[in-house]
Amino acid sequence: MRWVAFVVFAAFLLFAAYELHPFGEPDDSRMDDYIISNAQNETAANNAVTSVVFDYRGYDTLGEATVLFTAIAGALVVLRRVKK
Amino acid sequence: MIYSIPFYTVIILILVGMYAMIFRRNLIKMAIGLTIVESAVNLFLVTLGYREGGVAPIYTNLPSGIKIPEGMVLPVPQALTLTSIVIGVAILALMLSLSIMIYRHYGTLDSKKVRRLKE
Amino acid sequence: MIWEIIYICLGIGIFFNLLASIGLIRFPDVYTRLHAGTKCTTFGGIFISLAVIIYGLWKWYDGDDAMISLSIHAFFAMLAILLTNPTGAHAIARAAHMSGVKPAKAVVDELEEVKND
Amino acid sequence: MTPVVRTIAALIFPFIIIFSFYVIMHGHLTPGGGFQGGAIGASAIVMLIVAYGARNVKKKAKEESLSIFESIGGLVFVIVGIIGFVAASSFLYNFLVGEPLFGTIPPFGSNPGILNSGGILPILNIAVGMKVIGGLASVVLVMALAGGDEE
Amino acid sequence: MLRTTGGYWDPVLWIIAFIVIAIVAYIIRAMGRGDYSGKGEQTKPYISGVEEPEKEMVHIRAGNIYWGFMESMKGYYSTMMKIHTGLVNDYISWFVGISALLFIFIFLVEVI
Amino acid sequence: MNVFMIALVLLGISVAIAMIRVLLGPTIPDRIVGLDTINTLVIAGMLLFGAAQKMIIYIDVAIVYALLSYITTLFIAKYLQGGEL
Amino acid sequence: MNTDWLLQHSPALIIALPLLAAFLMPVVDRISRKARNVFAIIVLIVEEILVLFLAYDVFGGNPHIYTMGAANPLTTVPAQAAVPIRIVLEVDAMGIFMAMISATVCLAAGIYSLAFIEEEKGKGKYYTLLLLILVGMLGMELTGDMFNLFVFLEVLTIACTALIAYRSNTGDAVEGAFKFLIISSIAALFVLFAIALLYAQYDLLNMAALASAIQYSNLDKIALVLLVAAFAMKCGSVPMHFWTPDAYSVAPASITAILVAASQASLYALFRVCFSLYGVTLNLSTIGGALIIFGLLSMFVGVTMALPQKDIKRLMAYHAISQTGYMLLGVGVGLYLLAKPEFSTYGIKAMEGGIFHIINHAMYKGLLFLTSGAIFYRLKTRNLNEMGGLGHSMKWTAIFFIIGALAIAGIPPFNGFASKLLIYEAAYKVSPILSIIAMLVSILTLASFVKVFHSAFMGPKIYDVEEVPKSMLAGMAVLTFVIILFGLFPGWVVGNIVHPAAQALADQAAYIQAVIGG
Amino acid sequence: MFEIALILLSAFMIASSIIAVWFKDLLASTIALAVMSLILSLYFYMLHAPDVAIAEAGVGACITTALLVIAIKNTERMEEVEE
Amino acid sequence: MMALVASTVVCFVLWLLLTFNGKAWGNDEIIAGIIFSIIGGAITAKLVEKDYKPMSALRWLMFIAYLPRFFYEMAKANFDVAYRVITGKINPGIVKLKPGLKNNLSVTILANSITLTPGTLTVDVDEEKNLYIHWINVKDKFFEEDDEKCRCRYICSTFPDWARRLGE
Repeated sequence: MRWVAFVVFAAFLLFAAYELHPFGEPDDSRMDDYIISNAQNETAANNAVTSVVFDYRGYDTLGEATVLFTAIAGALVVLRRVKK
Repeated sequence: MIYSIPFYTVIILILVGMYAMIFRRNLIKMAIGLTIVESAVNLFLVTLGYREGGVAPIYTNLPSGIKIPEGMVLPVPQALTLTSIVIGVAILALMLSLSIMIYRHYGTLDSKKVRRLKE
Repeated sequence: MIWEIIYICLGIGIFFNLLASIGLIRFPDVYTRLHAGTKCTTFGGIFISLAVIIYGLWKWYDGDDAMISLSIHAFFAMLAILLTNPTGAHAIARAAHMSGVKPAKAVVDELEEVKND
Repeated sequence: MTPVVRTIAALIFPFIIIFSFYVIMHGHLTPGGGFQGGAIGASAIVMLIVAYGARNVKKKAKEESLSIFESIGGLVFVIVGIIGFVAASSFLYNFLVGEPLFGTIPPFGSNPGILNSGGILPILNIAVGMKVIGGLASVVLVMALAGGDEE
Repeated sequence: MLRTTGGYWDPVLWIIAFIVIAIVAYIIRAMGRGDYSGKGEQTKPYISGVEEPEKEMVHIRAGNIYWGFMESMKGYYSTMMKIHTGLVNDYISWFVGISALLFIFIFLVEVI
Repeated sequence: MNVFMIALVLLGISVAIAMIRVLLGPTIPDRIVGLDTINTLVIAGMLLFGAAQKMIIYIDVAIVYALLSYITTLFIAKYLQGGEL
Repeated sequence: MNTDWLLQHSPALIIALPLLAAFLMPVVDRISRKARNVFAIIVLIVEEILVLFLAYDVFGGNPHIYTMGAANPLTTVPAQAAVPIRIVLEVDAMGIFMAMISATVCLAAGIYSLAFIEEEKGKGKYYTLLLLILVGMLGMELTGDMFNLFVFLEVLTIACTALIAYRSNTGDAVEGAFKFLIISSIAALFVLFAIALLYAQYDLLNMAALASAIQYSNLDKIALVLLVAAFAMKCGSVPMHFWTPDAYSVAPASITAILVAASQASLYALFRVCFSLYGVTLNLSTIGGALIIFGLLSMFVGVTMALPQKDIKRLMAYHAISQTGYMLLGVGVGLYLLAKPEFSTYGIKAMEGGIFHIINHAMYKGLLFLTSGAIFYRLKTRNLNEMGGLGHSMKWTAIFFIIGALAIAGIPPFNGFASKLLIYEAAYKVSPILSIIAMLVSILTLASFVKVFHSAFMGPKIYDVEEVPKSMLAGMAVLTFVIILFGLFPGWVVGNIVHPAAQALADQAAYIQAVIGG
Repeated sequence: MFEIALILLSAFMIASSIIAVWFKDLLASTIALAVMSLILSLYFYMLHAPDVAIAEAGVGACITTALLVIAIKNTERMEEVEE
Repeated sequence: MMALVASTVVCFVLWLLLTFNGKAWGNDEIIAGIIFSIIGGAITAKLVEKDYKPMSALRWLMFIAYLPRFFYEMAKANFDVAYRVITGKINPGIVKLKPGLKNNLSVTILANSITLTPGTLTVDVDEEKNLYIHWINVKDKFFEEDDEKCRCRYICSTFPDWARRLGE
């Protein structure tokens, strides 16, 4: 039973890969083209990836930092020594 | 030239990871499976952003003759991947500390024996 | 001329790296494999870095200022390989011996004798 | 570990640390940034843990102080974000572009890179770098100490 | 007042009705005999001469409540208990299975 | 074709052979030897790719690997030799 | 510091404030215990006030848009670009409605934990993680960006995991946390995969822009299936509900109350994906049918599994599944009927029922979990067989429990009845069987709560215990107050709060207009 | 050449991930996972994503392995044989 | 204090090398370099055991003189390995060596040199700084020799002397 589900799942995921655009030729790149062309002016940074990480999508990075903070607080909570 | 081999690679990696998580009963093996799926999704994001003949979108000391923006790969998927990698590490750390605690309480890592909670 | 030097460096590097891999397959136990895996990859890695360094220096000499940076960074990579590889090999060999892997076909094992005493 | 490993660890420790600072600080010019540099810096401490033993490292760097260090990184990030809308227009607004500190706008296209550019990006890089160094190092330290007997 | 598609629902009206009924009930209760004290023989339990069990035994424990219901639906519950294995792997395989079903569902609807 | 890329593909074959050792290695140290070899080969590959694309900034990645791959080896070695971390 | 300025920036501030507090908490924790407690409660109260303040404006009819890091936060699309580039926070009636639930439940749980969580090593971390859960929920509910949704989903997941495992000296807690973590991270990874599929086709991450661009190709269908399956698993719908009782039963009671709100945040994400992202371009009745089936299964299996339980919190957890079924049924019926224009008023009513049920459920299920925590606080057991006669000594707890139990069973005049009534009537339009099953489930719910009440509170006095401390009672009282308020004025609540939320969810065009057009 | 390299790398990644799942010895799995992470990093590098490659290098080469080895150290090394 | 200054200087030199891009450094790079070198130096001085002395210029010169010799041995080692890989002739064993070195740095140099030179690999170092060496081609003559110096010569030619000069 598990195998049937797994195979069907696999088949559909492979179908997804088949349906995707050819490798190396994105269908559409409006957002990224804008970022590549304007990153230097708007954020004064040479590295477009960093300007995306910290400026255009800085909020995500804040979330990411929060994830790390949370996980570490969690690990400290889980591994703390509690009296039985 | 290669039509979409990286995409198929990604799917196969996801399936391998899912296999580990469904059919393997060791908790750390499941964490390894999760890491594999995570890596596969990261690879998927980066392959989506690749553009034929593009270079990294970094302007420092570029070799001459690069067209902007067609000659550069897409930056957004790379940023998403970075975020995703951090999240993967965070989850792995938490999961492994939980499995250490499970081992301490149950004396085993077999998920068939780690089921005091059922029904 | 410079291309030829780069070719030679690359050739030596590739040859020794391949040799390392073949050695890994052919040798009978961990310690002998470490001989192949450490010496040859370090040597091959150094030659490949040298090829890159020479290439960078040449381009720098040709007038591309920033290419010196390629050489310096490749040099750092080479230095790191040179420092860490033998130490890693030492750590593996020690761990292998302590976890009880015996050298195959060994004629003498003085460390084992010390441990047994 | 043996003295050989320890000596090599001590030799390349400053190298890793300074390389991590380089990656953090040049995040807006070369590949890298806060997270990558932080991971490298945390790796340096992890290397000390494996070479010298977790207990010896803990004597010099407590995990509580590491997590305070991490909190400070997070605080800097949020405060920079809040300054964005208190002083300028919106949350996380890049208010330093055009200012003397970190504000130089580089020429369009290929250029050798100016460290003094990027607006708030270098500050955020440093904040995230602090956070990641503190966080990853403390989590490895705590997990390495978890197996030990009760103190 | 909450308007639904078919009518409306007003808790205030309901409360007023509740209060009226309560008053009526109280009135009916007040019409009973006033001298009933509730301390006679009839209030004590009489289990065919057997001693009254201890107070803590009287309390029906949770495991026994709805025993009959469970007994009558035994087939259903045994299947359900079989599904709830508590095995993490099963949890994930359910996810995979449901996604597979949904895949088939959503693509078949297109075909039909 | 760029000579550096050809060298890269040859290195790939070398990696393939080293992976057989990771797969077969009867003991853990054998596998680590394979890992160590692949590490060095990948560093060399990164250097070659950076040179092939003339991207100066790419070489940083190789340095990172050269510095950090050592730690993995140390960790597993430490586990094998026993004692607490 | 005028009101307009605060109002304009409040979407960002709502998330930044608890985040700042969470980062400050390790520092404040060093000062003293009292300072830490006061700090946490003050932050939660200020948060609640901010959310209500923003909600007042949003329910007044103007959804808020906030672009992170833009020169003008109100312009989402830069001048030269055709699509939104930056992350956009989109606060419409539905989002702020969920935010109200989260803030209220967190406030109640925060007050309750003052006495409930024993003073041990790690209470500072407890409050940190509680604030981070709040951040995660609010982030999921207020964001207008797919990837941001994923990030906050992960924040929520990890914070919840850490708190489920808070009592790590028992094996059960760690086991439940592990199951929760592994399930959630699988779900989150497939959400990310689906986001990547959407990104591959349209090069967009903004929900509104995606909604206007989506074409319902095969890849979109696959992404939809993955999103629906993942979020349905996260909210505990039936064939994938197994983690719910495991996680709910072992967490500290205050966290369980928050976990209910957390799985509703996933439910919100599910609705967002179905309505705002895919919207009318897809055959709505298809996925609506799937939601109805999920809902029915959840209702029935949840309640029948709850009946034989002996662990009080497991029982309540199964009820949480069954109530989630009501919400899925209500919104699924809405989705199904909205696709048929002649039934659209019924569709809206059904959605109102489902959405009203969300807030009701969060309140009374939170209250019930808090009362079970109170019992646990005194007896140190969760086993119903070992309880009895608590009504003699814990009078307030018993009263709160009765209110919660009557509300969950849909007894008038409490709020559960109002929302269930809306669902019954609208479900009748699809098929009478749906209504009948829903009512049956309601009766079974009452039955099982009678069981709990009887075995815990009734009977002779067995244990000599006292009433729980005042702060715990205060936490319960907050939720009870809301329940009674909603029970007495359902018309006002539905008209002013729930209807705008349902409308905001159903009206995809207005959503797109608000983000891109404005 | 680029395509051949990518195909080789894909094959390596799949092979090492299968190895990682297949081994009963968790330490060997960890090593295979480290190999996979290494190849993944090279893959990112060749897809012109050096930022991601550095992150994957820093995380995969050091932190992931360290965490896994510590976890194995605190639990047990061998996966239990299925009966 | 000495350790702080030394590690700061090392860090600063490394920073300068890393940031060099063909032109002179700008002021910003120098200032950032100084700040981060001090931080890095402080961390290094705090965390790392200070059992190695800051090397003097003479040692560096000697190190440079040592390199060609070392490189020659390394090349020889590789051809040796190549020979053994192809023919498969091995006669391995682990032998003990007493080079009589005193501090860790010299032992490290010796051990790493031995690992990279023909046919030998350091396996262990004990407390008295004796080396245990895996030798791929054990010669019987080695055991007949009594003098430690001569025994060393069989395995690692003059490296112990170099190590002593460089490290002590």
